[in-house]
Formats: sequence, C-alpha cells, structure tokens
Amino acid sequence: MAVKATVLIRPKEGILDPQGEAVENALPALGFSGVSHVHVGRLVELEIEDPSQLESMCEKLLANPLIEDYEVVTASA
Amino acid sequence: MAVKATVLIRPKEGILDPQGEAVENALPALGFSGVSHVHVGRLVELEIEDPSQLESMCEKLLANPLIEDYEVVTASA
Amino acid sequence: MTTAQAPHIALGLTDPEFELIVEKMGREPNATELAMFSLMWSEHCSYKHSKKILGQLPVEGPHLLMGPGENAGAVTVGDGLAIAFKVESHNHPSAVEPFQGAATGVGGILRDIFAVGARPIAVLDSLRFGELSSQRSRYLADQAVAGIGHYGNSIGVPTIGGEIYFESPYEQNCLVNAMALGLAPVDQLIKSAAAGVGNHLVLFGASTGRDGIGGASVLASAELGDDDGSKRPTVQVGDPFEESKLVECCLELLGKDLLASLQDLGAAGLTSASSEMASKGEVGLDIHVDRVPLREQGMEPFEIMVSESQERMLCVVTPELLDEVLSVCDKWDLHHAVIGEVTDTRHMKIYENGELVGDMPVPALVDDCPVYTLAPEEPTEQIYPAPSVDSEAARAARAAFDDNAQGILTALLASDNISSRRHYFERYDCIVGSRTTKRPEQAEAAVLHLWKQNESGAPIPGPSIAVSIDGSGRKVAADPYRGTIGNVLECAANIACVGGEPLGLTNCLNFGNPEKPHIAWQLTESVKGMRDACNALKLPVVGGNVSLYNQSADGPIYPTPVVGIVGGVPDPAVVATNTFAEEELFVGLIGPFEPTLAASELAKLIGDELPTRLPDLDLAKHAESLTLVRDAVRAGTIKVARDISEGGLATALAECSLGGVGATIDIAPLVERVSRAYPDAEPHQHARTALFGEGPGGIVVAGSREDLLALSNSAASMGFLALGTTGGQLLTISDPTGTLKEVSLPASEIQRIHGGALSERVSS
Amino acid sequence: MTRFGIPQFPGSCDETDTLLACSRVGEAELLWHKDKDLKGVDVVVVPGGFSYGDYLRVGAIPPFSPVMQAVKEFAAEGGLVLGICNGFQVLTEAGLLPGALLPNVNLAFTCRQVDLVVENVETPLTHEFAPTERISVPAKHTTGRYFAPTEMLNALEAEGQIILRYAEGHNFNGSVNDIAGVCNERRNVFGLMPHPEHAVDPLTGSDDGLKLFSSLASAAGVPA
Ligand SMILES: Nc1ncnc2c1ncn2[C@@H]1O[C@H](COP(=O)(O)OP(=O)(O)O)[C@@H](O)[C@H]1O
Ligand SMILES: [Mg+2]
Repeated sequence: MAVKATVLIRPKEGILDPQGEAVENALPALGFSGVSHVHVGRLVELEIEDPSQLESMCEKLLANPLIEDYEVVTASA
Repeated sequence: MAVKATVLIRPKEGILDPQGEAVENALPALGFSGVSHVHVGRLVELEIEDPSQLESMCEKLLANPLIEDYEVVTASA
Repeated sequence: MTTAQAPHIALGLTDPEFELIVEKMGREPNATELAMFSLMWSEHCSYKHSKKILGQLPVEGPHLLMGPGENAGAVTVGDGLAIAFKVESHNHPSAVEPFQGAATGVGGILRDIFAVGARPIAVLDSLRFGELSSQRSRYLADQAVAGIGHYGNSIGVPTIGGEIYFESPYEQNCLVNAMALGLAPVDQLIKSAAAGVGNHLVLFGASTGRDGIGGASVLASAELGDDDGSKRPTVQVGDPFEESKLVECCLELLGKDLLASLQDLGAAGLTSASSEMASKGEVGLDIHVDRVPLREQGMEPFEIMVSESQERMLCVVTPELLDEVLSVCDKWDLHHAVIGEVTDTRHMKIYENGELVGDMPVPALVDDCPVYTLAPEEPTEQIYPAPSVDSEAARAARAAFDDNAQGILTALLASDNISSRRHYFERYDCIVGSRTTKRPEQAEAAVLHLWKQNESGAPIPGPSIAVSIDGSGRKVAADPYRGTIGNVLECAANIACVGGEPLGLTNCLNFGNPEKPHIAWQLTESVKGMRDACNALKLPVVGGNVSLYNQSADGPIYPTPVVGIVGGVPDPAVVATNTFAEEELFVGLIGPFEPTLAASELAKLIGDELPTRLPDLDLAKHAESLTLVRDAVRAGTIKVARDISEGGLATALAECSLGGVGATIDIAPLVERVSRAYPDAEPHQHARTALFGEGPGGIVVAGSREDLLALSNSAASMGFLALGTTGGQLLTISDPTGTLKEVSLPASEIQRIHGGALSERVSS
Repeated sequence: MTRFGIPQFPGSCDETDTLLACSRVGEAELLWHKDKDLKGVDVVVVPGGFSYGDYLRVGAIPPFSPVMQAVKEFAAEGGLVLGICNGFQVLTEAGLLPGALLPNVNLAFTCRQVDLVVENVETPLTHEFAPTERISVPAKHTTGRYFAPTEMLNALEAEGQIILRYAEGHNFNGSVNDIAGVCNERRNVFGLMPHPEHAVDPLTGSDDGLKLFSSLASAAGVPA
C-alpha cells in the first residue's frame, strides 16, 4: 500500500535567500508588520510504495545538499 | 513573542501542475519506481508577532489564490 | 446574476440567437450542444460585430502566401522561404491573472504559427496598462512581462521587440497582445481544412482538464466588473516545456509529410478547433470524448469539448500513417489519442462511450452565426477626459513648459512612456536562435537573419527580415481614422529605417463595447484608416485578431489598433542604426512631417484635453518618402535613421545621442514649416511645436555630408530639412525664435535620465 | 577536424546556437537524451535552455538521462566537456563541477551583454586568450548566482579553477567572487553562465566567444 509523503526543502542557513528577503520587504507596504526570518523553499508531495526509497530520492534528486536541507514527513495513505 | 509559521502552498486541484508531472515522469528513469501523485509546491517559513495576520498574508502575497491552495501550520518560536 | 436566468443567456447568447439555433437544429440543443454553440457564436470565434467592416481591408499582395482565414498569415521572403506571422490578444485573462494570462497568450500565438508548419523564430509584444502611479498597474505590468518572458524564454523563441505604454484608460482593462513569427520553406506550409473521409482525428499534447471552462465565452466577451471572483476557477496555466516538445513533434510530423491537416487548440478548445477544420474541409467529424486523455476525473462531455487546456494540437491522419504519427508523439513524450474520424455527414457528432450526446450541422455551428451591422455614431465631443498623470516628470514638464526647452526635454526623457524600456525587455531572451542582428534599442525595427544550415550544420547566409509592432491608443482616441493611419505609418517607418520593404501586415483591434454607438464609430473609422494606409503602402493584411468589450464601469479603453509589419531586408550588414555612432555626420529630417502638440506626450504631461481631430495626411507622399528612406538605407547613404514619435524631434535627437556622440542642431527649417502651418501662433509656440510636436512621417537621418546633400536634392519634394552635424559629447539644439531656453545636454546625462527612470519608478 | 557533440534534452533551447558555433571551428552534431551513445565525439558541449522544464530545480533531472550517464564516463576518462548556462547547472548537479547555481539576486530572468575577464589561460578552454583578456558575451538566466561554501571556494581560487569572472559592474546575478565560469580539478570539465555561442558573429553582436570554441577544438588534439 502506498504511503503519502511530504518533503520540505529549505535553503541552507547562511546562504543568501533573496526570495525570502523580497517577501519580507514587500510585507510592510501591504500593511503587515512584525514579520521576520522569512525563507522560501520547496514542497514536494507524493505517494510511494516503498518509503525506504525516500531518503535516497531526497539526496539524489529532490534536494541539492550543497545548498538545501530537507525534511521528510510521511503518513500512510 | 514571535511565532514560527510554516505555510505550505500547493497547486490547486484541477490546475495543471507541470512540475509534478515532469518529476513523476522522470522518476522511473532515475531508478525509482512505485511513485505517483507527485506535486511540487512552495514552502514559506517565517516568524510573526501577530499570527492572526497569516491568513490575509497568504491571500494577498504568499499564495496566488487563483491557482494555489495554502495551509498554515504554526508553532511558537 | 439572477438564478432564473436561462442557460443560453448565462452563456452569452441573446434570445434571438438562441431561437436561430433552435431553428437551424430543428429542436432545442442539449447542454453539450448549447455549450458548443455559445462558444462558436461568441464574438471571439464568430467576429459577429467586426466581420462586416473587416471585409474592406486589402488582402492581396505580390508576396502573400496565406491570408486571413488560416491560423496565421504568411508572406514569401525569398530563397524559397516563408514567414508566417500573426498578432493576438490575451487581454481579459491577463487582467485576471497577469502572469499566466500573458504566458498562455504567448503559448497560444506560437501554436498558431507552428500549426501552419512554420518554426517559431520570434515573439513581439504590445502592452498597455494604467498609469504607473497605480500599484495595480505596476503589478500587472511586472507580472505580464514575467509571464511573457517565462513562456518565450523557456521555449527558446526570442522576444525581439514590442511596446509598453501607461495610460489611465487601461487601468481596469490592460492590453496584452503578442505577435509571433515563424519560418518555413514555402512548400511546407500546411492548412487546417480536414480532409479525407475515413481519416483519423488525433489529439496530441497535454491532457485535458477543467481549466478555461467558460473562458472564451465569459472571459473574452463580458465586461469586467470590479469583482473578478466568479471568473477565478477558469484560469489556464501554461507549460512551455510541454509546448517546446509539441513544436518539435509537429515540425517532425510535417517534415516527414505524415499529416493531412493540422490545427491548434486555442480559445474554445476542441469545439472550435474541430468544427473549424470540418467547416474548411466541408466534411463532418465524429468525436468520442471518452477517448480524450483527461487530467481530471468525471468530466462531462461538454466540459471536454470546451476545455481550454493549453498545449494541445489536433491533426488529421490517413490510416496508413497512423502508427508512424503516434510513434513520433511517443518520441516526444506527448499524450495522444485517436479521438474520432472524418465523415461525409457534414455534422459534428459527439459520442460518449458510443452514445450520441451531440449532433450539430457544421454550417450552423461555424458559419450561421448572425453577423451584426454596427450602428456607429460620431460623438459630438471628446469622450475621454483630459489625461492626468501624477509623476515627477509631469510636474517638471509643467514647470518648464513656458520657456525652458531643456527642462521639457529632460522631463519627457524621464517620463513613463518615453524612458528606456530596458527594465522590461531585459527580462526577455532576445538572442536565442542566433538570428537577431538588431536587438531592442539597436535599431528602429528588430532585424532577423534567416540563415540556413549546410550539411555540416554551419550557417549559410540567407535573406533577412525586419519586424515592428506599433499602436498608439491616445492618438486613435483623438482621431480614430487619422490616428490609425498614424499607427500604420509609424510601423512602416520603423521598417523603412532598417531598409525593409514592407511585405505584410497583421493587426489586433482592441476596442470597447461595439454595441455602443461611439465605440462602433471608433472601430469603423479605425478600420477605414487601416484600409487607406495599407492601400497607399500596397501592403496586404495577412490576418489578425479582434478584442472587443475592453471596458469597465470607468469607461472604454483608448481604441487601440495594434499593427505589426514584416519587411524584407536584403543585407543585414547594411542596416541603419538609430544612434549617432560617428562624428562629423550630416543630420537631416526627411518626410512630410507636420508636427502638432495635439495628443502628444507633452500635451499629456501637462494635462491638455484630447482633441477631436488630427491634421490631414497626404498618404501618397508618405508612402513615397518611406520608399526613399528605405532605398537610401539599402544604398548605405543613410547610416543613422530614427523615426520621430513620442516626444517629437527633440526627443528623437536626444535618443540618437544615446550612443555617446552628440550633435549641434539648428531647428530653424522646421520652425519655419510650423509657422507656415500655424501662422496665427506665437514664436514660442512655433518653437515648442517644432521641438516636441508629433505626427507621422518624420525621420531623423544622418550620413556623410556629400551623400545627404545628394539625397536632399532628390528628396526636396519629400521635405528634406538640414538640421546640423554630429560630434562631441554634447547635444545642443538652438531655438531660432530665441523664446525658449536652448538644449545643451551631455550624451552621458541623456543616457542617465533616459536609462534609469523606469526602473526607479517601478521599484519606488 | 574536432567533432563536437551537443546533448539535446526536452526543453533545451540553445542547442542549435551551440551547434552553429561549434560548426565554425569543427564538426558538430546533436546527441539525443535517450541514447547512451556519444557517437565518438571529441568534445561534449551541454547547451543552455530549460532542460526538463527546469522543473523541481534547475539541472536536477537531466543528470539521470542516458546521455548524461555517458557524458559522466566520458569526463572520467578525461574527455573535454563544456556546460553553458543550463549546461553548467546540469554539470554541477551531476557532480562533475564544484558548487551550485542559485537564483539571481534580482530574482528576474535577465538578458544582458556582459564583459568578462579571462582569469586562467592555461586550460583547454582558454589557452588561445591573453592573460586577463576582456571579452563581451551575452548572459541570460534566472538562476546564475554561483555559490560554493567558503572552503571549496578557497580551494577553487587557489587551484586556478576560476576561469572567467564578471568585469567590475557586470555581475548582475550576485555570483560569489564575481565568478562566471569554473573548471574541475582535472581541467577537462568547464561550466560558464554567459553564452559564448551567442558571441561568434559580429552581425549578432560580438565574436569574442568564438575563441573559447577554437581553444577547445585545438586542445582536443584532433588533426585538422
Ligand atoms: N483584425 C483583423 N484583420 C484581418 N483579419 C483578421 C482580423 N481579426 C481576425 N482576422 C482573421 O480572422 C481569422 C479568425 O481569427 P481567430 O479566430 O483569431 O483565429 P484563431 O482561430 O487562430 O484564433 C484569422 O484568420 C484572422 O487572421
Ligand atoms: Mg488558431
């Protein structure tokens, strides 16, 4: 039976994240205040029959470990 | 005290998700089998003082409600 | 919307139209049939309000290969090559979702090009938004440009030119028009008429989902209200990756001669694509909706027939070639399905799991939509309010207006409609394909080299083409007839400036609601103007598009007939640039240019009312002058050429100095011409009009003294005026009337003002 | 004559431009992504574009294609490989080149003629240039900000693996140390963000990029 998995992929800490900055800078003009540490990453959701493959899929394909961290969240489908 | 929030942004159901399709089609060639329903979305993480603003922030800036659904997950910092 | 509304009304059909459908069918249509009729009888597909007046446009010319009626028009350009081209609008979808709206607009016009068998080689865009002081306009412009770039860049077709203007009448109704060009050997062009009873109908490309359902009839024909909420679920998302595979697949299928006909799916999806193929081929089609590859579960037959999912094509294939066609689709990883057959019934029959769910005579669906006669009525006074623009440039122009030419010039150079468009066009790949020999800002028109490859892949020289797209809305609002002529002449002047011979014209008529008499009048006058200008230039209209109902509670847009012209250029190495790159060149002005401040950029900055009439034009003289310029550019006599447009002569001269070399200019000859035209005006008015007045037909040229003096003899009747000499870092323009403070600006200062204004303004 | 092979992926854009550029200094042909056959070419040039739609992450999917498996073997044997723009991204994702490419600091696709300085002229790609020679080449991308962690960066600088830098004022994407192009330690695999294949003909803007291709052709050591 397939398992539902969610993978959160974030820019590695310390690497300039202009996307996060752009969001942070746009907020005050829209009337939002008190927001900080904005980071923009990627979300991959999928169903997988053999969840033991997930780790290697992240390493090899879904994330680039040089610039990104990932976190796998699974839940059975 | 600021609250840490994670926003998951997904392509709306029924709206074309070319990324998900492309990843799904590529996986078998990469040696991964039994993977389906792949969707690629965005992840925004931030710290916010007034989490009641999150909803309207998503509507106005973080997500494009015409083509994306979003889900807010908060946890205190 | 009331709940009691009849379905046909909700779908945009009138009661008499519905009755006519019942009469043609001999019964009431079912839901699937009604949905299909509502699309085919919409303005977008049937041209019911514009067909009659479009009939007067000239559609014949020595270079014409394919005229209106096919997916794109085409002209011969020499060496056995054809250029297919067309412009189309995606205004309403872009107002709702600018990124995807503009992206899918590019995707759609590209499909029209490869549907006729041509490889897309260039895109141009014509954009209109409200004033940049509006946050919504800044957002729409930013996202539309990003969307165009996303699609064009990703598919590997360069976006080589275009235009973008900001005027408040476009605040609620932005215009996003895209033009595409394709290259094909003349004998590879293909038409879309379905043929061969018993042949298969194959749908290939992306799968079909619910996107864009109701898009054509609702989004393209209804006036936009303040609340766009109800239209939200119909947003179409483009996938340039899918389309890049689709292009290659189609060209491979055509290159191997495997197709009987080919048609893209655009607005109105499968309904319009299939029924138009049937109509042109005078055949019938059976379509099995259950065979269509779907992206979503449980789609109704009508949903499948009207879906506007992007990146799909339809072709007709003989049974013998079917396997080979499907294997080419497989090679490119595209979905495909044989969804039906060509029949001799002249009916569109729609089946679901073998059961007949729709049966319509093809002529009723495609050809029998009533065609309306417009009821034009000339307004007694200007229907648009005086332009009002809130910007630093406008304040500066007002302060300088009375006596300071330099102040006016610098205000114009920094204004939203004149300053460098670099901020936007840098987001387009303008070079992919290795054909672009003149990029944006390098010449008045983009120039593309049509090299071919020898057996070992190396390029061998071929002919070249020039292409430009233009469409001032404000001048057409001032005078639909003469304003439209001005648009055609300006576009043609751009082509002439690079030595191009105009071969064909495409257009997109962006107007308000044609059922309103004043809009009907604008449309009628505008088309007359286009007709007369094309006739004078001996230029056939190869196709185009009409976008009506561009109005909101705030009123109609400026009437905006956008024209695109393709010209032939024999040698891309002999093309005039548009800046003074050399010292000691003689500078002159050619053409029957009669400047007026009416409806000009300066008039806008200071908030002048729009006039109701522009000066008369001698079309024959304009045509002759453009020929003269073209020939002199081709002969190498004219080395620099720039047509005078927004901001008048002074702005054109300043822009000529952007290359770093200035000039010393005396405008006395033009002031004299102006004072003859307006004998009652004051000297300062004469000087201001000569410097900043606008109008068609003026081209600033530079070349060697000898060459230009020789040209001035042959061009005396063309109104050649000697203006000065290039050289040094400074642009100085002296005022013979002594009433305005003269211009004296270093080229570097002109670069700074002109180059940086827009990016500063949009990021503030 | 040196034979160039240009892998073509679905979504490649600049493969024809690259083919034209290579055919000015040698022979060139396209290599289909589904084939593992490099057809015996002497040099591989991975072209620009949006291979596999740039989906998931630029350059992430192509390294797994059959043709790139072959290119990895070819590089391991010392074969000359150049990646341009998306090709550079693919080579870093494939692990053939150090570092990674991140979104431009201006977050927008930007197409601009830029000046570059040739930093190391002792490589197969650059041996025909004079030291610190300045060239004008277009760049066009959304994801061109070169990044390497500090330690890696220091090693690259020390080993002369920085081939090209943006001239002062021309680094619009925010690349670390103004890096526009790098090579591997062995100096047989190269990656550049700017597009020399779009600078091989004065008619289309500049021919400053041609020498990169002729350098590769002569370095491949194939008799003319
Ligand atoms: N303004 C116009 N001038 C000339 N021909 C036009 C104009 N508008 C539309 N046409 C022609 O009418 C035909 C139908 O147009 P359209 O429905 O936009 O084509 P498509 O089916 O490709 O979307 C096309 O051949 C087009 O060239
Ligand atoms: Mg069409």
